[in-house]
Amino acid sequence: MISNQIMFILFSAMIIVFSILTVTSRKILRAAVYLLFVLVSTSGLYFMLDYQFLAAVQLTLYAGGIVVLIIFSILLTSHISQKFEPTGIMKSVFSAIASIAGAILAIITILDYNFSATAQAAKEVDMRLIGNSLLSVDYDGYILPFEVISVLLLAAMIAAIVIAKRGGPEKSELPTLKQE
Amino acid sequence: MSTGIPVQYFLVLATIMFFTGIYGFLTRRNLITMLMSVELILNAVNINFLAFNRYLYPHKLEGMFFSLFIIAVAASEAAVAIAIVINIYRRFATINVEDVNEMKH
Amino acid sequence: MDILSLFVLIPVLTITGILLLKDARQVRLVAIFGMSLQLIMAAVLVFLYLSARHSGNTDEMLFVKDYLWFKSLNIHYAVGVDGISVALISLTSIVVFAGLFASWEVEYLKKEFFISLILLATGVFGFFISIDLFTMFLFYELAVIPMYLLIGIWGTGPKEYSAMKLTLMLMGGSALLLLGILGIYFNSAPNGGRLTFNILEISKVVIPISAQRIFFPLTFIGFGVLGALFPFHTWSPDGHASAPTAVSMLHAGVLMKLGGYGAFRVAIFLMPQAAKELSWIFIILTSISVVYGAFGAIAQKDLKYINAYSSVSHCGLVLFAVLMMNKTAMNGAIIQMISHGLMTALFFALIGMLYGRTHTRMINQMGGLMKVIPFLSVCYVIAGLASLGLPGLSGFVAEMTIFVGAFQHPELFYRIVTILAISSIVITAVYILRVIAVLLLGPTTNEHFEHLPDAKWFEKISVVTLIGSVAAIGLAPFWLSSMIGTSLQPIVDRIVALNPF
Amino acid sequence: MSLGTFFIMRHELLLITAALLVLIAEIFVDAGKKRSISLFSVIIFGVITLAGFIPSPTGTVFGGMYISSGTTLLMKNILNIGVFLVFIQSLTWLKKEENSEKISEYFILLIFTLTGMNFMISAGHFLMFYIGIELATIPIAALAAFDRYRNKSAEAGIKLIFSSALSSGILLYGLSMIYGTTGTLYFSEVAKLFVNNNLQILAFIFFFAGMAFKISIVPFHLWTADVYEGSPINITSYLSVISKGAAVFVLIIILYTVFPVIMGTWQKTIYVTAILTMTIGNLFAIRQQNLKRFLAFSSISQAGYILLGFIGGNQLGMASVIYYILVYIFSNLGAFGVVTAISNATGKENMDDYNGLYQTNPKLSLIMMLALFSLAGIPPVAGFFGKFFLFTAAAQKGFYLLVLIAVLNTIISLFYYLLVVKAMFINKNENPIEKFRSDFPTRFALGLCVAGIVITGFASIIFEAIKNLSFGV
Amino acid sequence: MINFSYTIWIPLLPFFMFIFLGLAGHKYFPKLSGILGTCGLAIITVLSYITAYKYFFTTEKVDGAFQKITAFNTTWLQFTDKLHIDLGVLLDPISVMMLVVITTVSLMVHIYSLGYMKGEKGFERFFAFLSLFSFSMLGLVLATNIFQMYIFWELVGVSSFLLIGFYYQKPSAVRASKKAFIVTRFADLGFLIGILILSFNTKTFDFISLTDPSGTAITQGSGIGFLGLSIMTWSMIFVFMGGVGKSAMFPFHIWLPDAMEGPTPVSALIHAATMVVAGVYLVARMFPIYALAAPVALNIVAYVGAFSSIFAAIIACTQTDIKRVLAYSTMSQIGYMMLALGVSGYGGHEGLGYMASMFHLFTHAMFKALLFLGAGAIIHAVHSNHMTEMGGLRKYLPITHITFLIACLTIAGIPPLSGFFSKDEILAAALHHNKLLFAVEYAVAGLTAFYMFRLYFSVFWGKETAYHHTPHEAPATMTIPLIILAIGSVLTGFIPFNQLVTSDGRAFESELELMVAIPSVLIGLLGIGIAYILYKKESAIPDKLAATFKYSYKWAYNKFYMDEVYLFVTKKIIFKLISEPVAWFDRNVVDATMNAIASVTQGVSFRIRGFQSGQLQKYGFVFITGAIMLAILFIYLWK
Repeated sequence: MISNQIMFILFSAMIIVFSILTVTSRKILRAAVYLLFVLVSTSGLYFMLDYQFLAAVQLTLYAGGIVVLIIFSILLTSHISQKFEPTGIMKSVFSAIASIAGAILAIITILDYNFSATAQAAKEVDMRLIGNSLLSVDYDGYILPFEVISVLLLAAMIAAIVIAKRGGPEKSELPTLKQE
Repeated sequence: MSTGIPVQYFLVLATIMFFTGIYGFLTRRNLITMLMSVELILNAVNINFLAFNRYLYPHKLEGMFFSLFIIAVAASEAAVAIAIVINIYRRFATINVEDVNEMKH
Repeated sequence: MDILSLFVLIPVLTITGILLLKDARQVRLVAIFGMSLQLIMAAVLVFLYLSARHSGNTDEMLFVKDYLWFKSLNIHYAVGVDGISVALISLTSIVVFAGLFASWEVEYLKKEFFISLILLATGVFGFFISIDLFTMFLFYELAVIPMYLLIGIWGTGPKEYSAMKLTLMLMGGSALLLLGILGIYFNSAPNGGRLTFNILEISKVVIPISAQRIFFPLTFIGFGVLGALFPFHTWSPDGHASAPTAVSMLHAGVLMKLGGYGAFRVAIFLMPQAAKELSWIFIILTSISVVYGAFGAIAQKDLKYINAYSSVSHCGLVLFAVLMMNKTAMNGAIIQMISHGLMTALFFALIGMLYGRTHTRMINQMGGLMKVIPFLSVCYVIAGLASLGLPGLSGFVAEMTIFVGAFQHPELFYRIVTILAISSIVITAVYILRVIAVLLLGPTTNEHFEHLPDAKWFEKISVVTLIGSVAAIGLAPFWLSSMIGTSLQPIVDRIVALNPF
Repeated sequence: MSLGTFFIMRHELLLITAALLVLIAEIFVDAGKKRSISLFSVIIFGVITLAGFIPSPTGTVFGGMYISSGTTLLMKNILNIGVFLVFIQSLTWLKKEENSEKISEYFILLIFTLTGMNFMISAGHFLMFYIGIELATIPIAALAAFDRYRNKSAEAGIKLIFSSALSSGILLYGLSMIYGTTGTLYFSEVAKLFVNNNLQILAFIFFFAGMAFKISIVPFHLWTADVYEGSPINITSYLSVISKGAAVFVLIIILYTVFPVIMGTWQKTIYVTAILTMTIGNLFAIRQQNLKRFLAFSSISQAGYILLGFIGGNQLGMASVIYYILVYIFSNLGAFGVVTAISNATGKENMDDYNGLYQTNPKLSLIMMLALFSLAGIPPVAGFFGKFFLFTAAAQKGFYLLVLIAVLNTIISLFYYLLVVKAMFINKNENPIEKFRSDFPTRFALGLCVAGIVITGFASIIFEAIKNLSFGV
Repeated sequence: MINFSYTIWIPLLPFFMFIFLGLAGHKYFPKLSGILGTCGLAIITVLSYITAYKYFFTTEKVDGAFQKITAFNTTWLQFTDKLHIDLGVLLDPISVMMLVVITTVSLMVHIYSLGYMKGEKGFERFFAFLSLFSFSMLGLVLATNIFQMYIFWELVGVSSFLLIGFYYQKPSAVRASKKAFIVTRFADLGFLIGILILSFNTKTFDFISLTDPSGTAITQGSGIGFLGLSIMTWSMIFVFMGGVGKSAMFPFHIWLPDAMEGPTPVSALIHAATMVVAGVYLVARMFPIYALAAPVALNIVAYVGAFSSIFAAIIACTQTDIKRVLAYSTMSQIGYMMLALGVSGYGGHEGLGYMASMFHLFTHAMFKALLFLGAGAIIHAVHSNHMTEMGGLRKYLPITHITFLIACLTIAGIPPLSGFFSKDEILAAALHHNKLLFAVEYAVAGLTAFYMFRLYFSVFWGKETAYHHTPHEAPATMTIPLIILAIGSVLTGFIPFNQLVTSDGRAFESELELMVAIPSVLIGLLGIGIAYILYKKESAIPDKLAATFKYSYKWAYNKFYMDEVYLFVTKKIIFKLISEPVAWFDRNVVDATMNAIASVTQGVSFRIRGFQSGQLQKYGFVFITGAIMLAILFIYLWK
């Protein structure tokens, strides 16, 4: 009970703090690392919620895949130690107002709502169930999305290739500075 | 494992994360950090789905599967986005989003 | 094939014919052939109509044909005519015919010019034969839009500005109109049953008064814009001034009549109660149009502006009369439409011909043309006299019918306003005579004008056709008046039945 | 699971097959003959388009994940026609040297996007819907950045992908709340379990924002102009017509079937956004010089008009929306076709360049005029009928004020459409665009568009067929 | 019953002549058209005389009264069941009398013009217009209903316009024609309004039913009131306004002197003998209503007539243009006729004024036409209008001299010439009715004699003027009409009008009232005597007199500045104060509003372009705020 709560508080504190650091840090690589921390903490929450499979996916795909992708791209496009100029003050203020307003709105609305747990028994989430559901063609079966997402992944692959592919008149390999 | 924690806690957490992500999206100048903010947003949504699934509708796995698919979609989206970002870098010699505004008005 | 659809079909075929022509020189021949055929058809229609009436056919509309078009909305392609439409169709054929001859010398993009012109005519013909609000509206917009190109391409002066202004304001009118039509449609079956766009069917029911109060003003203003209702008339001076001759003719002569006809056939016929209730507002506006247009014309120097303001005044009289809602005044309104159509077309034709010779439309730059080009000048005088309501020409018949009718209105307010409107005939005389005096009479001031050629044969055809019609109506108005009057009877009966005075 | 299931899903399956065929062709065709792939793809797609019209059983498969009905088939067929036209129009562009390496990718990605849209339309579950929407968006972002050598193209790509990421984030947040309040994501169940509470309204608004992004409804439209301008022109036409059309279809289906309970709320939402969309779109369009950008804003305002068909929640509304999309496909593709042809021939895309076009290229000018008139809703072309039905649908439910605002907006839109007409027909130009003759595919596509613009309106049978397949709330 | 249906040809023949000459004359027979026109007119003159004879002497009277005979009637334009414009021919004493007057004078003028207009450019046009005028005037007098009268009323107006502006290249002629048309048009507006009010209440246009003394129009018409006067009075005042305009009564007289810019035969025909008396005819036509239902209006007629007559007579004394003198004289004489009508009653001897008015109308037509034609002959001879450039013409123009003298004596009321009889009746009627009016008219009689003989002496006697070309007598085509009219002027006084033309159609007895006749002859002779002293020989007295009464003379010479008032009204008020502001308002307010809508739209469009900043994050910001705002709106504000 208490340990649950302590864990939750720990994870959520990490998530919130690192989230904020991710979006405020002026060093890009550090931001990426903070993001990693957020994602890892989130997977901790998933564990708490008994979704071990998803936690694993989160760790591998998100923390492992996407963050690595991001770091690679950072390396391609930025100097490691490069510091950002601070964001324009007006922009920060307005964005903050918008975000906080949105958050307050959402939180008020959520807290206003009476979530009532259903009486139905929880299913044991094991790999077999996940696999069966994923391949089921019946109600509550996910084979169709599963198939379609494969198309999506293929499309994304081709899309990324299209952009990376040579063709057309290249200006020069080394990018020139943008002309004002 | 999650007993003793009301579902609202998760939701509030997710909401804060979501809007932090939004804040990041709106303020970070670097396209890649903007992408990170998007990941925060998606992550927040995932927490929502899972919390709902666990607390309120545990008899089915819709929320969980949705999160799973979101992760997959996020991955492909990130891939394409990064490809375009790199293209931008080649074109504009910068990935500062504020400089990418040849077209306006 | 029914006879009425031919009125749409012949122009369409003419357009197709022009399109297919390889040789640009034959364009006007084809156009004139087509429109002469149309003129003959109009004569045939008048004959058929009168003989049908003579043989005792008392239907409200004759030659009705009805083809279901959009079943789910109950939209029909429905045509039919009564005496009013027949009269206006004849007017249109005459003006179009004269207009083609007046534009004989158009050379720039000749093919396109004639196509646009005939397209415009198609819209007008279609409008007059339609008895379905949807097709009516379709043809209405179809008639408006070629104006843009006609003025924009072949116009003079600030043509682009004028064309845009004209188009946008007229489309603004049609926007309101669309709303009005939809309102009518959705209230066309207050007692249950199928909604309909058909005017005749709608006229069999009574649109709820609450709906009438909303949609009558919309419809009336919608049509009123085209009928140059104050304060929505300002497209008219600029538009007319910039338009090429034939377009001014068609526009002032025919297109502006769509406004009056629509206001009468749709707004008042279908929603007589609201019309009666709200008529005082529009009576005030229209009488302002009448007097204001006339005063506005006095101060102008450009011939076309003078005529445009004069049209505002005369068309205001049409709407004014329609709103009086009795048979005589309405009869006068229709005759005024025809009369004004003919004589304003005549005016614009003559102005175009003068402009072609003198290259100016400013009256203070001209003078003494009577001596140089007597034919055109005499015609101009005749047009002017028709415009100021000389007996024996059509203007008199129309105005007197309107005034007598309007003065029969039982309420004193309306009669007093009528007297105000009547005073416009003096103002009209002032500006018409001023123009005639400055333009035609007196010594020839400009030596360049000494050797101007008088009318060419095609110009003569154009002008004589119109003058002949003006004089024919002016000398023998009884047949026209009775043809219109018979058709007005059911309309007035309906109005009176719903509005016991 | 049977063969029938496949037949029910034949649109999507055929599309995926076609994409794979193109992929295989790409592998087996020699490097020098890559251009033949485009013809091959177009032919395959033509066949698919025709096959789409074969009558077929409808039904719900995969336990409610996938719903096929007469309406969805109709929508898919309409999209197929549009895509077919886009494909033909892009043939000339693909012949360019710089594109020779990427022909098959172009086709594959577009076909995949279309597949995504089809899944979106047929979705019976929000997961399918979500994946469909992503499949319909992500590849397009890559296509927007297709011209790698152009800065603007890259910019378009980045703007599209990031905007879409943001919008799908918001959409997902909304979906999560729908899930949280109803416990299900199946359309049929959500419809039953939805009640009108605050959280659900919030969820709906967020969901709507995500969809509105796709349709470019104000204030979620800002990406539109930049992306349209920067993208290769055929992608722009695809985005403005197919992408938007699909989103419209999906939104109307979802509003009608999933959210009938909160109809009051979405009517108000649409009321507000429709007015904003029409007005803002028009106000921005007035000033545009670049024709692609111009058409972008025009398409925004068109979206506003389309919303008028939504608002009544009536059968007529859906019919008019579907019909309008069909008309819009022909009209907008007609306009884009002309812009494409001129851009391909001369590289000019500015309105000033069009001055005096009629003198040199009368046919193109006429087609452009016809298309623009159709967009403006001028008779006798189809746009007039389309707009009329939209307004009728809104008026049927008594939204007269909205219709009034809409018709007043059509006047503004007429103004800027006429500006183009003016440029082509009235303005004089010292050196107008030279006379050129387009190649066969361009002419063929334009011919189809013109035929569509003219016939769709007069042939009432088309509208009646659509009406019969539509449904109300 | 005698068949009068042929009378329809009396107006129609000139009409066809007009069409014929107007369309074909110019091209095919410019020279012949004068003869053709004259022949046509001769035919209808004969027809008119036959008609007059048949009407007055062979038609049976019913109940001792001449009947109103509708010889022809056809519906021309149907307004409502009861209101319709008919075109037809109504014969009654006054219309038959007018037929005679018009055809006679017109024929004379036609013949005269053959000589006078010879060689003028537009010779055929002149005759076409004359035919048009004859047609209109005949249609007017023969009208069966008031609307027909209005139609022809307008038509005579336009023929007058065309004929005044005959020399269309002369700016003064153009101005005059314009002025004549507009002024009368303005008056006609009143006529039309009068007709409308009348018809609204009586539901008929028809003269026979309108003027039936026991008809509903008259018996019920005086009931309904508006602003203290009965509706019928209002309508009659408005109708009279038309008459004022056409007959050049004060204050609408200003067009008449200017109208002398037209060719002199035209002045004789239109602006002396026929058209200008249309107002008198109109009042006479509506007389039963005036007398029985609208006495206030009838009083107005009397006072307007009296004032105009003295007003014009005073001005006439100072003018030097002979045609203008004659024009004012016309105005003065018409004032007489109006006054006579105004002081008349209905029926029997009460109707003396009515009879006198008609009588004077008849005689005036003869002698005034004679005066004008004589003036024409003078002008023809000396090529000038101004008395100052004439003198001693009696030697050169003997026939003109004699006929002119006869005319002058006639108008001065010297017995036994016709003017004496008719004027005497008028004075008698005035005396019985209103002493003040009688006094005015008595003074006018003296003034008339004075200014006519001033004219006569200045032109035919007076100083010997050196002429560039020796004046010579006009050709026979011009002198013959003079002689015929002179004979007419002498003889027409003996026509027994009290037997023929009376207010109720019944004859009554009237005798020469010596109490009136002798003083009037005396004052006539006095006027002649003064003129003789002042103008018989060249003398400085007139100038001295003029200098003595400088201001009054100046006012009179400048026609009491009525033209200036007219100019002020047209130029300053209508043009500057109304039209130009209206035009300005239209351009700068109404139109500007429309343009402002457009420019505001464009302005807004320009202002909001910042939204489309090209900044992705700003787009995102708008997106997010948009969504949040919508959510707040629909959750909290507009649920």
